[in-house]
Amino acid sequence: MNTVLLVQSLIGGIIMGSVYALLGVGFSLTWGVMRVIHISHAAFGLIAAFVAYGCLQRWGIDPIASLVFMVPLLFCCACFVYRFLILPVTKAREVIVSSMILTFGIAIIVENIMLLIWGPDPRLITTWYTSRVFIVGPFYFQYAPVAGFVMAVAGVGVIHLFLKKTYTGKAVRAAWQQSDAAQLYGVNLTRISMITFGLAVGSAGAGGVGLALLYSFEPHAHNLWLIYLFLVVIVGGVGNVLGTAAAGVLIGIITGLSLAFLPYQWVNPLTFGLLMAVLAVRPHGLFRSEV
Amino acid sequence: MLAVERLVVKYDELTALRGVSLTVESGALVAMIGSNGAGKTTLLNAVSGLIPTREGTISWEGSLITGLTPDAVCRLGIVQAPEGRKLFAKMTVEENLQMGAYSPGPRARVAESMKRVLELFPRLAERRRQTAESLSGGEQQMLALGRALMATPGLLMLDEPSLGLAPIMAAQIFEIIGDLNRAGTTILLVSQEVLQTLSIARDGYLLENGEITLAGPSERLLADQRVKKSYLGL
Amino acid sequence: MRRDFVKGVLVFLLLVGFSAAFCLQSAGAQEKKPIIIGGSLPLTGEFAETAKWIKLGMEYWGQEVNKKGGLLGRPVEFKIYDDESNANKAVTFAEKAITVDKVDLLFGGYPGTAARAVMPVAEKHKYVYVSMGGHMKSFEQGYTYCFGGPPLMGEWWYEGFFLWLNSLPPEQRPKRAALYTMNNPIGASLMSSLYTWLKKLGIEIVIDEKYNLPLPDATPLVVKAKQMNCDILFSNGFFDDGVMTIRAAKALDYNPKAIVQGIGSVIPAWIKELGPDGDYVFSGTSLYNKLKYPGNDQLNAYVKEKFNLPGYPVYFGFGYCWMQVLAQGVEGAGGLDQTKIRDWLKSHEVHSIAGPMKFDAKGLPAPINFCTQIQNGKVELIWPKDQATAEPIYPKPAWKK
Amino acid sequence: MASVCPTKTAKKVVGIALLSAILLVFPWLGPPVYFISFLYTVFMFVCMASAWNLIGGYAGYLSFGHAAFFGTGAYAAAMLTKAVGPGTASNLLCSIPSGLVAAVIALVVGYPCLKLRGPYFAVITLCFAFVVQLSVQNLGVLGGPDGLWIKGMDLPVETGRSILYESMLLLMAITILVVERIEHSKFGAGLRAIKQDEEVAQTMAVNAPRLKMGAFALSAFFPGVAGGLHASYLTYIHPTIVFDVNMSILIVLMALFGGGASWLGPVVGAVLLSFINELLSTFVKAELARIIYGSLFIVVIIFMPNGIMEFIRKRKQTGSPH
Repeated sequence: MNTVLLVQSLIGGIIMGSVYALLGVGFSLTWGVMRVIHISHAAFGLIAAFVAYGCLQRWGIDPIASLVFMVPLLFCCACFVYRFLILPVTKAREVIVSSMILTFGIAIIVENIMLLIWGPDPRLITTWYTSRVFIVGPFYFQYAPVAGFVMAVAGVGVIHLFLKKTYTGKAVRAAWQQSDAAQLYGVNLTRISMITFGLAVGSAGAGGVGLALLYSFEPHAHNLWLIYLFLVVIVGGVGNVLGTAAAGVLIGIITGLSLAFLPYQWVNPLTFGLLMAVLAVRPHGLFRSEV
Repeated sequence: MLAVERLVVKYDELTALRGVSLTVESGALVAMIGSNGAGKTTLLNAVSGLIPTREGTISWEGSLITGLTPDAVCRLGIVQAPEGRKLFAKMTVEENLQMGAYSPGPRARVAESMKRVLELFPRLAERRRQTAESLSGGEQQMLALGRALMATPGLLMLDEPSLGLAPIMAAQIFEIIGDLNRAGTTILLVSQEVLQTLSIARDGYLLENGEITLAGPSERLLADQRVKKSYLGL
Repeated sequence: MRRDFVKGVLVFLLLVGFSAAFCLQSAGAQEKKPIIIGGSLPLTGEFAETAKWIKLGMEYWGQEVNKKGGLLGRPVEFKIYDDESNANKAVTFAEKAITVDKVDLLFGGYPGTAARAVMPVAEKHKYVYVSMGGHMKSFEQGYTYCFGGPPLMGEWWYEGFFLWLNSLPPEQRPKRAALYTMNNPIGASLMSSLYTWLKKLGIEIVIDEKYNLPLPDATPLVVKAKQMNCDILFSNGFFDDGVMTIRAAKALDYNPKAIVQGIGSVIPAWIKELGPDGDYVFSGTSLYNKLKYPGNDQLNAYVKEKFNLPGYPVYFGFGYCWMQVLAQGVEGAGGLDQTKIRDWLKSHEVHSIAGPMKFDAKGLPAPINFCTQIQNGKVELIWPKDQATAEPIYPKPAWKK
Repeated sequence: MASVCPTKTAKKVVGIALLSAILLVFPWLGPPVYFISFLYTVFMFVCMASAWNLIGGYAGYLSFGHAAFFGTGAYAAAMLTKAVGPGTASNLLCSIPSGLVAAVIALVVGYPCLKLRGPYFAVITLCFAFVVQLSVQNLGVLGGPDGLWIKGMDLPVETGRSILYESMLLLMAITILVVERIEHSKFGAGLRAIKQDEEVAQTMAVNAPRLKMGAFALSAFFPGVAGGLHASYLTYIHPTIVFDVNMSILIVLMALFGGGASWLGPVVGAVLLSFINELLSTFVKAELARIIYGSLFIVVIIFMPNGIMEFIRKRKQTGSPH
């Protein structure tokens, strides 16, 4: 067996999966807590990627550093979107369905606004650490993906801690598990939903920048991201932050393994097929929803 | 003092409350009895702001609170321990209690309240780190009560606190409720356990089909023929 | 329910009526009016990036023609629909252009799958269709109105590169090849020439893998190629997977003698985004901005002024060139009769920025075999010798760290 | 609903007859071919959205993989015509067994997939569509990455398009009829019960698994046939064309846009969205057209959260209280 190839594939796969998990965590939260399937989630992540690219080109700001203002910015943006678009819809009979159509519309708009602003050309983030590596034994670690991985771990960790340790985070969980009781003890549902949504979109910004460290991107790239997002979230169990992270790693491992052992053309069908199998056996994902 | 006047609540076209009036004096323990579907839970939810009212008013300490959102009502100190307990199932006992003190006022005193509640319910102290769903029925009810106490209620509304509990457990709960009241908490107690409820309450209301059909001191309710027949099986 | 139904019917009829009205309005084109050239391009969605350049190229051609007094004395005008990168839509829009707008000429679309779907439509409606085509297979379907002028022909793409490789002394040639190919029509059409040439040049194919897009990670590909000591890497992909492969190769310090990249390296973003890392990559092309044919300098000057690019992007040239070929057909035929245009194109030599072309029965010119290499952030032509703008840099220098 | 006013029934019958007559003769009046083709695609989408509504609208199982059945139909028809020998009749007829192939595949994948609920079902069907698309792209027998060219139908453009138009019209009519019948049958009631509450439905002697399988297979059959016809229409098929994810999503949007509660919703949704999209592409600059298209979903959902038809019904109820 070719160990080097295997390990190298796994490294790549796990990094990829965890960055998708970072993008997916917020998606999972909005879905779990608010019953809103936010189709434009990845599109907001893509905005962050474009802005980070712009900041890097113009002012030389590191993409990860640019998150310092990007996340709050996206947070505010999301609050507006929530207040004026999502909130009216949450009164519909079938929130999941109507929110899906609504946010599908938002995704189309966001994509085409990006197309108008930035044009259709693909972008690639190049920083001082792009293509730099550190070598551990026979294994190569590229700085940029590793940075994405670290960011993913940190991001998921922060969200996890927020939910577990802060009062607001606990309120988010409480509102999801028992919205009536949460209200009875002083939780303002609208406010909590707005915070959740803002936080989710903010983390999507981090996820988008993470993916931009790994891949090139163009205004339509969010469609592809969204598909992986769905996979990570569903396998991880909707609303389960750590589950999402684990699912990301799992999908990464599957991809890595199949890249190492299979003809490449069967990697994608196999990944999707295996996930189908996972879902068929465990209908609610590998990990139960548990926030 | 809570005062409800001629309150009407409708679900779509179904009328649940048809002009209910009641008062809960400060420091009192008022019982609200009635059969299933009489509208007891609806009344509490209307007071808490969970469901909209059609007509009538609700006031608290002299000011109108009709139409406030549940969290605003809670901030005024009106706290409901809802029917079926509605605990945060996947959160720990401790977190459930913390959530009880979510409003800014109680939150400032959270450590103090926590100590008090855990002293009151030593079982909860033992199980602080367990999830709420892993507790037994009685323990869950204690947690529900404890969570409500964490909110340092000015008025505590308890909806069927003994539902589904073994008789011994239920008796214990009623005892605690009585103690709480004696310690100064104003309580509106809703229950189908008519005898036990009325035995600890000073005043009582009988709610039937969305209307108050009988009101007065507990002894008078207990002595009433209708109550005896329909609710005590005598 | 019933009234819903009636209302539904009414709305439906209303809409039919509306569009019929629009149709009548637009169908009333008359003489002395401009020559309308119609069709669709994927202006939004997945392929928008390429379509943008094709559109600009076509429009520049129109601008030029109109400045010179138009085509057949009439100004030209484009009617471009957005097919949203959806081949189904490309088909309906082609039919719309032909039968509703009654366009005088049809322009060529993008990408290959859309072209494959539109070619039979053009054929059925007897409209001359000058485009990139959908590689050799699409020209083997017996269409007579379709021309590749010049085509984007996977089967020819690496011809120039191999001819140049063939000119090297055998001992300098690479010995072991790694082939990574995207699994789509472009990738598939590259394979036959790869197999024949590699065999002819005595290069052993050590790895031959296809992948479906999107490629999740390129590292394993490079690790494998490195482990197997492949000294030539064929990365037959688009931009996204292409840049990933190059970056992984740099990161893992994999230094084959040559890296050949398929389609991704021909768009301006390659140089702009990848910078020096994109250097030394070989690619094929059927069009190049420094060809010594008339018109190229002028296009380059325009692009330099307008977009600040050193030379026109290849798809800009394609858009321009297809129109150039079509216009010569029109002028040669002396009118807009499609069959006459076709017959003229089949029987005469056309001159374009891609050089002189003479179309065969399939609608194809003689195989085009330019080979390019990116050197110092510029695309240089290294084959054929008489057109070359630079000497190839071979073997590829080691990565600059 | 129970007591049907005779004049209204008459109106309805006349309306349907008139509409069918207009649609039937339309291609033979010599309109530009594009209109035949465009209406053909409208019919195709009406057919698919209606069929989708069986499982998505009535039973509440949102399938995001219906392009898989469409594509399967297209590929099956392509292979079948190759085997049988191409020709106008055989091309058209081959679309029927292609629909059956799609239905059988739906049964096979439906068995495990239909155990999943809500969004999980949506995602597993999406995955399924990808697996099929990528597998077809990988299988040389099916043309692999090159796709397939379909021969046959050597007719003048107008005739060929008209024949396909009529076939698709017929298919659409049958689909709508079947869906409408089902809506008012026990089968339909069972499906709606499943959507309301599957457990309760089970206890009310609704054989939920069997109903769901039936609905899923039927909802795959019609798109399969449509795909078979579409193969003859396109004459060149490729996995990225006939298994397009966007098509799956579009079908869902059309059905929900119109309202999934009744058979009319998907019809109205498909017709409206097709026309709006076409008008936008024609008259508005590309990106702007997309932006308006996106806003349309937002506006509709905010003001008519349960679809257009539901909105109209509600308005009518409040507008005319008797």
